Amino acid sequence: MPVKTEEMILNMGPQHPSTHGVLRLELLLEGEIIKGVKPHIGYLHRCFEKHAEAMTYPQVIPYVDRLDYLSSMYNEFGYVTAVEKLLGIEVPQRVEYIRVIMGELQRIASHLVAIGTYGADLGAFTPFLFAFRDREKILSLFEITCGARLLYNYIWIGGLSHDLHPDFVRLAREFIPYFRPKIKEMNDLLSYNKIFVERTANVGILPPETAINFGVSGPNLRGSGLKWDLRRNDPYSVYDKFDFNIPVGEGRMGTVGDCWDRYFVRILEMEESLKIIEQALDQLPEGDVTSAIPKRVKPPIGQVYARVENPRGELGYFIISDGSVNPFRVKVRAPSFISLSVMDELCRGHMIADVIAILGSIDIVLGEIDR
Amino acid sequence: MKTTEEIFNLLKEKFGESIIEFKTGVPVEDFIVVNPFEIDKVCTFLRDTDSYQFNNLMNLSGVDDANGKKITGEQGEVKLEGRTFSLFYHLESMSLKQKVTLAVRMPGENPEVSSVSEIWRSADWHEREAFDMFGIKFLNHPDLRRILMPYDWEAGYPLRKDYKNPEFYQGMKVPY
Amino acid sequence: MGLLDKQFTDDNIIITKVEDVLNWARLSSLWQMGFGLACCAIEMMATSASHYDFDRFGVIPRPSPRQSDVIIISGTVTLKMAIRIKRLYEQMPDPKYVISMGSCSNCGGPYWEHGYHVLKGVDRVIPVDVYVPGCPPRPEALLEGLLKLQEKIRNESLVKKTA
Amino acid sequence: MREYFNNIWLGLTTVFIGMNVTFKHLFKPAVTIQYPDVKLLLPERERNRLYVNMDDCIGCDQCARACPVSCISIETVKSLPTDDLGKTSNGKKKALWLTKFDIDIAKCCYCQLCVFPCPTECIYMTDVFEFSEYKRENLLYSFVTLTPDEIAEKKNNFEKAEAEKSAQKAAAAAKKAEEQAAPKENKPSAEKPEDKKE
Repeated sequence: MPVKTEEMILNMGPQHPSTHGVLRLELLLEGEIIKGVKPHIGYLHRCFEKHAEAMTYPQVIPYVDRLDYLSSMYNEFGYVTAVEKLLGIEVPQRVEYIRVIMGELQRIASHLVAIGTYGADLGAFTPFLFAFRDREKILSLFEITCGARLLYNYIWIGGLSHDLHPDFVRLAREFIPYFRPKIKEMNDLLSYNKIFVERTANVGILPPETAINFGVSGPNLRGSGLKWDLRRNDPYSVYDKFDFNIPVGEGRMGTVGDCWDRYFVRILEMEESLKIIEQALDQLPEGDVTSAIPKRVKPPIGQVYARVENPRGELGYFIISDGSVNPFRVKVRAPSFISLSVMDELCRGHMIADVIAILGSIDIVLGEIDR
Repeated sequence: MKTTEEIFNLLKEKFGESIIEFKTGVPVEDFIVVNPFEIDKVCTFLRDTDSYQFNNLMNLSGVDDANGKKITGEQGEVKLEGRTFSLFYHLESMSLKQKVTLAVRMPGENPEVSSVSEIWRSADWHEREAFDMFGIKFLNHPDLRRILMPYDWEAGYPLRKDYKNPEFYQGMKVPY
Repeated sequence: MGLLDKQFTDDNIIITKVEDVLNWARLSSLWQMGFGLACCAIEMMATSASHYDFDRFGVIPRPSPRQSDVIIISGTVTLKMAIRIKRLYEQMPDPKYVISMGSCSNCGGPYWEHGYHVLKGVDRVIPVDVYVPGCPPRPEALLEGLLKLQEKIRNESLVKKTA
Repeated sequence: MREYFNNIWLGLTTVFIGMNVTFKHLFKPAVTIQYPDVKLLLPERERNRLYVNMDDCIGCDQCARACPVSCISIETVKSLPTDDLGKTSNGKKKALWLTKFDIDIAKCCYCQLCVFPCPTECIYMTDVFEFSEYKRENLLYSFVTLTPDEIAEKKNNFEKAEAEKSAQKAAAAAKKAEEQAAPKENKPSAEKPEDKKE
């Protein structure tokens, strides 16, 4: 006769060290097995969309930074792409290249946090320290460019707030050979560690069809083995001029689409980002970065949906303009918002301890989920 | 790859009255306006037909059109008459690389629309958010609760243009 | 003991010495509640990571409020979260300290004007000892805030309650 | 059985590889900045506490309008033609007494949007970041150089001048009304310019 256990509801969060912020998960348990997960979000709902309606277009940028605070540069990139599409302006080539360099540096920084905290969630504290040490290097690059460490307000509509610092190109070139061996170091420390692999391989498998139906994008989708990257499939900015691979999950440690695959795609993506930065630095044209900034941003009546490949996936901005200086409506399609909704599907049938492994592997940022 | 206009004509043939109009001329994006109670059928068709294959719902956003006429009642209460809410559906076919935007218009008093969360699971949370922010009701939605605001928030739907913030929430002063 | 019965109404040599030792012990091992809210939490993590190393000041993140002495409110406090923060604060054992890190928790920050769901300042629900300005504050600024808090603890007295 | 031992072997070797990485770091210099003793040299574009050089401020209100969080509040009083306010460092003539220039640093989001529109470059971000406070009121920075008495005096002066002007205007209007009584002629242009008050 099989042993019957009672069903139990367990609350995880909103204060929990490994929920990556203020997220509450309501776990429906049967013994140790998870029968269902109900995420409760909104603990960081900062009313971005209401603010955007009250601000002028350039004033929205500081708020855009605070959505996904781990990849502020890329959020700005997405927002200005949308507004420029609405305005119909062309930006100088140099601006595009600098945006790409900044975006890719931001991608590395963001993935470093994702990897570091993922290690810390699963009990390996050293990778966290290593990741933050390298991230600090990238932040210092941003700091000399625009003066801020985390929230930049650097990419403006039609241009950039500052030109590159005279030292930037040299320091960025120094960063690439510095960082390459660190990826290998991270692999030695964490990726191939048997304990880590045991915790992550064959856990939280996300089949590609489910992923598409749920709208999951970015590294989480590529971890499921689907070669889908907006930088390649729907190119924006100058991404069509670079040569890079799109890493996908191959199921090297278990099944395709498990936590380890999602994690490892991020490691491989850092390598690709380095390649892009290298090429962009080589091709960096001269020019003025502030020449195309409009004096007064007043788009015509209309609407636009523009999307970019954020470190977390497809970041879309839906902007409606009523012809005034304030946006009528800004809706953010946040990649983490969608990734989190798949938690229930991923966790079912696993153990409680796996919830943390799964949550860490989809790499959410609550600021973006709650907006 | 089909343009929005071609898709509109084909849909018009298939669904007739449910496809209301084709909006073009607005900068950047064209869209098709669909009857709110038929949107689920149109979407199922768009997803499952081989020549469309819209397998990805990129975005679903509610909009307060802010087009109502202000009418002041006897007790001085302000009512908006004739206002509408809209929903925009941005669909994408990852295999055929085509995109289309659908829209629905709902009356302001009782905004109701068929849910598409059965078709794309990603719509589930988007719809909950639209309900939370605008009070748009999605028929046949499996779990229509507030998502971002607290469950006991009574002051209404914050992204409506005529929203007024309450003075206190659970004993905490809300305004600065 | 006379101390508890409030027999010592004024500072004297024994009390001041005991005070010094207690305060020194208290300020050199402020265990922080490992609890991040928003953007500032990332800078808080950076502070505890290798470059700035919070451990040098005896600050160790503890996951439980019942083991911690100081709570760093690092980020925007929303109305939904404020209730939980109050509860967490009440769970902490005395003496407890609060550092409000960043504009958002100081007074609502960028969200003070239209933020219908943002608590305008965490001091509306719990008492704050040190306000660290910045959006987000640099890790050094947080360290400086901590030094300020240590300064405050150093001047605390057993007899006269300051906090 | 074979897999079991293989797992043990893998566990041991991979942990050993990881340990090797950390062991090597024993001999590398630490990256930690000993903060209160050693301070980083901050880059020149550093964005921290706002500072206003009041000698150069002309009270044009552009920074307050650019601020997304409305943390700057400026009030000005028109100067009398007899007052001499001096010039800014780039040669602009000042015409307004600044009676209030408050920045609520607690609200500030350090976005630098206020810095760019300033015509005299008098508002800028410094590299001072160590300004924690025990009380939030202390984070409200006031940059006004005038004393409260002086502010009252300037306001008084302005009101007096205004009163004089309005008296003149009333007299003129009365005169005009008289004139109007005879021939019907109206000149609305005379009333407008004085009404605007900042």
